[in-house]
Amino acid sequence: MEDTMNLMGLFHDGNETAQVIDSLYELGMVDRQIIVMTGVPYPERSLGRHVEWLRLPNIVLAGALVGFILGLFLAVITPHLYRLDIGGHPTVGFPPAAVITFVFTMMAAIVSTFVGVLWEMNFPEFSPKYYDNRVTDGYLAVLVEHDPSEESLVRKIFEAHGCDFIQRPERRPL
Amino acid sequence: MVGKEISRRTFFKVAAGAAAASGLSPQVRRIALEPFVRPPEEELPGRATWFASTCRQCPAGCGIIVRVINGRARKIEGNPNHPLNRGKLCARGQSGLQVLYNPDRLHNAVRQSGGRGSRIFSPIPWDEALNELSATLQSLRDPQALAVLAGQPSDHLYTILASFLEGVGAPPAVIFDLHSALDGRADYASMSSRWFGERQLPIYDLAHAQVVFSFGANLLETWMSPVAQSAAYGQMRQGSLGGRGVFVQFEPRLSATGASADEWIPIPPGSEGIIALALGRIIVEENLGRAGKHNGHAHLYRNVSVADAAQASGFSVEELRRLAHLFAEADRPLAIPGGQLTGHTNSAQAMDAVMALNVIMRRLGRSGGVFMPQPVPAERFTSPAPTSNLDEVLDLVERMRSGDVEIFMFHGANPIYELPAWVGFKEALEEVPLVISFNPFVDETAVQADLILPDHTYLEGWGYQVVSPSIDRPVVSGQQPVTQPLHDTRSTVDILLSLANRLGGTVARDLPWNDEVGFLEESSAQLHDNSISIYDARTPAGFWSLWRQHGGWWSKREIKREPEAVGMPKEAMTVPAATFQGDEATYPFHLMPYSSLTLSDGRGANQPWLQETPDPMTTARWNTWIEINPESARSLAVRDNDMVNVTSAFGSLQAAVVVYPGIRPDTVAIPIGQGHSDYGRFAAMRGANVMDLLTPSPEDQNGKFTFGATRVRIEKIGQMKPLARLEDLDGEGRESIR
Amino acid sequence: MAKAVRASAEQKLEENNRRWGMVIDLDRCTGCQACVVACHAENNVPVVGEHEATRGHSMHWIRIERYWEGEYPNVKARFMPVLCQHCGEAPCEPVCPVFATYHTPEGLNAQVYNRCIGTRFCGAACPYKVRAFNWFRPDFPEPLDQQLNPDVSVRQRGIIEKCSFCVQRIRRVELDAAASGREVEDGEVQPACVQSCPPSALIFGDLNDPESEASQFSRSRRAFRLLDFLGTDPAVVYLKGGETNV
Amino acid sequence: MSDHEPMAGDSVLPERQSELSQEYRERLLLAQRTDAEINAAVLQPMMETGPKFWITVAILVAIILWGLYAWGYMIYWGMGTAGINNPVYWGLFIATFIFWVGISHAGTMISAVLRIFKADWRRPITRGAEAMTAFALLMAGLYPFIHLGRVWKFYWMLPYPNNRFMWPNFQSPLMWDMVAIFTYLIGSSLYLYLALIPDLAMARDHSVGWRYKLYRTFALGWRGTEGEWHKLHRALNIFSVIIIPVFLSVHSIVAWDFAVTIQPRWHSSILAPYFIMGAVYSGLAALATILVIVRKSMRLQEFLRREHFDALGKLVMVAGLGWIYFWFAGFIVEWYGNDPVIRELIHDEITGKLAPLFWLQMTANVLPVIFLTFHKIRTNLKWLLGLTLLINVGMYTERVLIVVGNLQRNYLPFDWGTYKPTWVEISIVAMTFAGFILLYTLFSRIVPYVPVWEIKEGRLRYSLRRIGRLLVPTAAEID
Repeated sequence: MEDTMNLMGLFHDGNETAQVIDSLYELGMVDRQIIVMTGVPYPERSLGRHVEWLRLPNIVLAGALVGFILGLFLAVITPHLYRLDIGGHPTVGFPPAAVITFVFTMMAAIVSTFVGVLWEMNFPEFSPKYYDNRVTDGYLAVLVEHDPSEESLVRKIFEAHGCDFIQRPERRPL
Repeated sequence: MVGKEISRRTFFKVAAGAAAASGLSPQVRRIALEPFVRPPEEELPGRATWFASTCRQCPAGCGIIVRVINGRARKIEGNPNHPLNRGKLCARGQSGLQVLYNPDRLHNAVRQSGGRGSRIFSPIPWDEALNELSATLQSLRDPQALAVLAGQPSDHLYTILASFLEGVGAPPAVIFDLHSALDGRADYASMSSRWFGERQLPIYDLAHAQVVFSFGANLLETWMSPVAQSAAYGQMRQGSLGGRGVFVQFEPRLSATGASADEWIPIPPGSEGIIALALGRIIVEENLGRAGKHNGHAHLYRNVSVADAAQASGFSVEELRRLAHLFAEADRPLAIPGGQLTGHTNSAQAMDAVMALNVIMRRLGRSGGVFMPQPVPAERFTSPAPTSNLDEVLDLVERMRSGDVEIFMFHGANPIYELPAWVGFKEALEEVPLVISFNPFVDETAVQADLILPDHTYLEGWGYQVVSPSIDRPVVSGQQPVTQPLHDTRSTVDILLSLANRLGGTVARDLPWNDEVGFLEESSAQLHDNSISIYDARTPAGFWSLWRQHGGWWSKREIKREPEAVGMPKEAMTVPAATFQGDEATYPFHLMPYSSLTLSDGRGANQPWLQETPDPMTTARWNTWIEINPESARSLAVRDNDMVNVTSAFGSLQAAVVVYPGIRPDTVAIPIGQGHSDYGRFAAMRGANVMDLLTPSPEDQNGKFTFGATRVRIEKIGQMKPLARLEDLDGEGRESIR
Repeated sequence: MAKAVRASAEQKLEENNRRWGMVIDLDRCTGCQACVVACHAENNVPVVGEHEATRGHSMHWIRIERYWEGEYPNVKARFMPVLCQHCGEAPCEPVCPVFATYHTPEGLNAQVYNRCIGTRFCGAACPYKVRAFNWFRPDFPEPLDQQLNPDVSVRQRGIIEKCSFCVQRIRRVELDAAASGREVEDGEVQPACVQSCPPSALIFGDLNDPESEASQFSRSRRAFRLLDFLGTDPAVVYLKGGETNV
Repeated sequence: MSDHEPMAGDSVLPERQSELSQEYRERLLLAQRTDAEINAAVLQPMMETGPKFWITVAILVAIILWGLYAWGYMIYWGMGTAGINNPVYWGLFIATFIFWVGISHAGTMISAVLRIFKADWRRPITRGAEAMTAFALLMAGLYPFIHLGRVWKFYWMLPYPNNRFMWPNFQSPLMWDMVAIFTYLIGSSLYLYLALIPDLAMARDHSVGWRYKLYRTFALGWRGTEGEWHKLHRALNIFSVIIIPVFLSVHSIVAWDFAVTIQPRWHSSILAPYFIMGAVYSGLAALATILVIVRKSMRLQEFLRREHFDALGKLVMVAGLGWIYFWFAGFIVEWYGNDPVIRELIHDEITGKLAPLFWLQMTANVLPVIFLTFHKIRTNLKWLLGLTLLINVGMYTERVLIVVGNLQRNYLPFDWGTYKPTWVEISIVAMTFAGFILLYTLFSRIVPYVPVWEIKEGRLRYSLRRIGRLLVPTAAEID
């Protein structure tokens, strides 16, 4: 905590923000140090940031697989575990099993998507974090974690690109 | 798993123990038990005992066996050994449990403390009731002032009652019930005595007949002995003889019996005899059949004109000839008169005309023909309860009305409901100072009684009945209690015996028995050591126990007698046209009351099973309807479920319309059985009583009950009353959509 | 021990390879309704009363259908008793989510009341409409409850019930036969309707036994099955009326 | 309009220009707003609840309580208190069930399908549509319970090891039904919620008191970092793809409830696609109805503009054409086949007892399709409201016809029946309608009804470009 400081600048323009980020990169900052918060989803890469690789599709596929197996288990295996003689008629049929397996696959995929995305986002997360309410009012917030020595440089970059507010952010509960 | 089993088994043990402890408590309440689809072997809910007895739901006297578990009757089935019904039983017989367990039964002797018609009853101890009764009987100035009406009494009751009345010097009991009246039993007895010189009812060998012509007898529903006749019908249809019998029904309305027939001949009401004569004339004239020459019978038909008959009945001569050929050219033809036929003014002549067909075809004493029953070979069983003619009933009413009757007792009858309103029974009853009912239910007549001394229902009581009309052998159906009496009721026979004892004198000498069981045991002993008996024992006591075990006594072999046509008419036969009450212009429709398959003459109306069971033809339940031909319905602008006013010269009622394809356009039919004002929750205030419509004809005074001789008119009211029909009206009664 | 006995008994049942079935001779049937009341009495089928009967809530496990043919005066009415057909390929069975209705090894279409939750799917699927739903609590005003057959459970409101071919009677006969080490004889099992039928229009027996009376009749020239074209393989065989067997 | 009058070409052009540009002006109006203003415009009506609102809520609650009473009454006394009978084992309950499942379909259709196809006009209406899906499904989900004869044993349908040693029968379409509806309910709820998180964060930043606590809890700590947006987008795209087959399967399975029986007319392979088409049709119509009402009551005129209703109207029309097509495709085969039973059923429907219902169905489902071909009617909200309501009356009638009509007529005319609903059924059906409206009303006051972030995103991605005399919007969808 002592060796780094945080500075947050609020911008109203996306282009300027992208340039700020470029300048910060030039300053030798790395992705980890810069957090951009927006009230609007900017298209990926529009702010010049690289896109991180997601595990989400894999989670969904894994979930779907679990659902498939569960469905298959319920529709095909359990009737044999709970044996009931229904006069020689089969207790398992392909079409009903297909329906059940399909629906369970889908159900598991849906749930795993939801759980997966929350997992990826580390949600829910209510601990205090750097944030500013004005983000949802349309400002783009650039939060920079920097060496205390770099503060003036960062401020300069912010001001140079028409930063509306520059502040030392406070951690606040979200 | 183990725990589960033990707990379940324990539960059953506990249940069984509780049952044993409480004895009379119901074993099954509204608990959903484990279904019996595949129970563990050990779980049997009690062992069943079967008791043989006799069905008393109609006068036929079928043998029943009753399944008794833990002291409670659970199911009635036909007694498989009984020669009459051979294990079969009709809907009404099955429903007997609901007489026994009817929630509206009287629980003890009661006095109508709020006055007649108040329906306020207060219980009285039996001793008090009997004391009062014997005191009143003793104080009777003239024993002739005691009048008794019994409806369908069991033969042992009749015997005791007859002795009792004779002993006290009272006039004999009037025996009348609507069911027997609609069967035409009294008419039948007269016909039998005219033709064969005895009052026994003849037996028709339906099972072996090849062509059956039934003139108005609904022999598969309520007439005489429907179970035995249905069994015979089944045999006639697809029996072992190979050939399939032909069945032709002559009646104005297609009854369920007519529906089972191959042909339904919709004859005008009251024309049965005319048609039978015409058929006979054709047979004799054309010398049809293989029975030999008909010369000997030609004189009978001297006055018959086939053309006139054709005109009167609305059928062509060709049609009558076709029927005559059909009848006469069969190997074993059989003509049966009865039922609707007996409700007309010309019933006696019509029955003769039909019976003559059997005679000219030489069907007396032949297989598939007419027989006379062999009497039971014991004196006690040779005088079964007769059926009174209507004139005796009218005479009783007259005596009551003129104040000659001081005590009126009735048993098994419900005259206020069963007799036509014109008889005025209720009004006459008001002139009687003391009215006593022995019925287990508060019916319409009991509501007008001062004292109700309820008899047991037939499943709790003793008795016997000589089966009549009989079957191929003499049969005495025995009746015994299958369960303890449910309530504090008392057998009427026992009451009579104890009254006799209190009164002393002749009557006490004539009726020496302590109770009815003593009487029955002694009666059974008369058949002990009889060579034709189905069973025998060394001692009378052993015999009596076998009697109870078998549910009566019967011969081990067939004994049928060939009737002797001693009363063969010497003169030419004529059948006058039936006359009808109400002129045709004002009352355009013939009214045809018919006994309901389920409720019979109305005594079944307090049994929910019977109420809920659909009428086979209309599928209607729980109410009264009037059947109208589609054409007539169109001209009256009425449709199904429309309420109409049905008015006769005597009275009127309301009923819902059933558009009925199987009825003549000039006839309407109303089932008997509903329209009770009392008789318990299931019967009361439901539909209308068609007896209120009947209009007296002059013939009634001569003893003929002309229930078919009324004309009515029909007016649309403009209301609807959806009948509880099982069938959907939109289906239009079609078999399939194709 | 008990379990072993039971298991062997069950095995025996399966080896029997029975198919219970009924033959209904329409030429004998007179529409007399004896079977209807017998069924009510044997199986504790409730009575619903006039109001509910009018609303289509009546409960009969067997009913006599009456068909009109022709117009007056050449009109005919014919009767046909219809009860559960105990289909070999029953449309009602697979649709039940809880196996309340299922096929027994002896060819019965069984309804297990305790399993039923009342979806009424089987009723909707049944082409014969022989399934009765308990629309209300069954009402047996005292002491009418004493008429109840203790072999048959009284059904709760909200479940389907239907003809069981009087399974309690079948089972009793089978157990009695097993106890005395003999085979069940033809005609020994009689459902209540068959037992009561006055003209003997109903015949019950094992259709898989070529010698049984029912089986012989089912091969009659007069035999047909109700809505046979649906492929439900009913175990109830009707014999056409109006003609002879030969 | 007057395309067919070439002579008047010049004079018409400015008029058309002004009319067209009105829509763009509406759009521009929004474009000129700041984000803060948009936030306020969405949040303001949520927070203001006047007496009218509370009266509405009170009435709805009253209806629901009455419906609950009716349900309790039915459970206590038996299903017979409802009008269902032998042989109409299923009645209004199942018909309403299908209706609600059908309504639920438009939400996903609008939201997922249009998201996949990147249709820009979906933005303001997705949330309303998704909420409709969730709540309609909640109501639909009640019916399997309502309809059970022994509802207290409903859990016997759940597959879990139990002391009854019974496993549910997965061959039963009811099991498929249960699983599919549960899946769809979960899917649509999660889908709704996922897209809601950024807006909850927005609401959190602009509220105090219980609302703050509520929004904070459900915003899960959303800050709007690039990573979060990126993951959200991915998740939503995956969701959109997964939920479409689910939505197709749900109504197919509902249709199979009927089609797997051998009842005449039910036993048909067209039933499933027909049900889906009908579901989309009725769902879109219901969405239009709801949007018109919400727009008025929540003053969202800026967001829900004529262009949206125009597009929605077109979709309704297309779905309507599809419904007509499927109906006819099924009908002509049945009619031509001339199977006696089906012939009888068709006769009964078209000329018999059910004819009033049938003709109501046809009128209410076909007429709007014709009307909706006109741009002026599509953009006239009163007309649109009336027509879409009519469609839903028609579709409800269709459900009743399918369920009741085919149950009261079957193979044996002796067993036919008639069906009249009683107060019990009507009360319970009214309860679910009131329940749906109440949930929706409360939802719209608690949660931003318009997906603010999606609108802002849309605003970010399009601009107006002048082509000749016209201002044309151009959109950038680079993902």
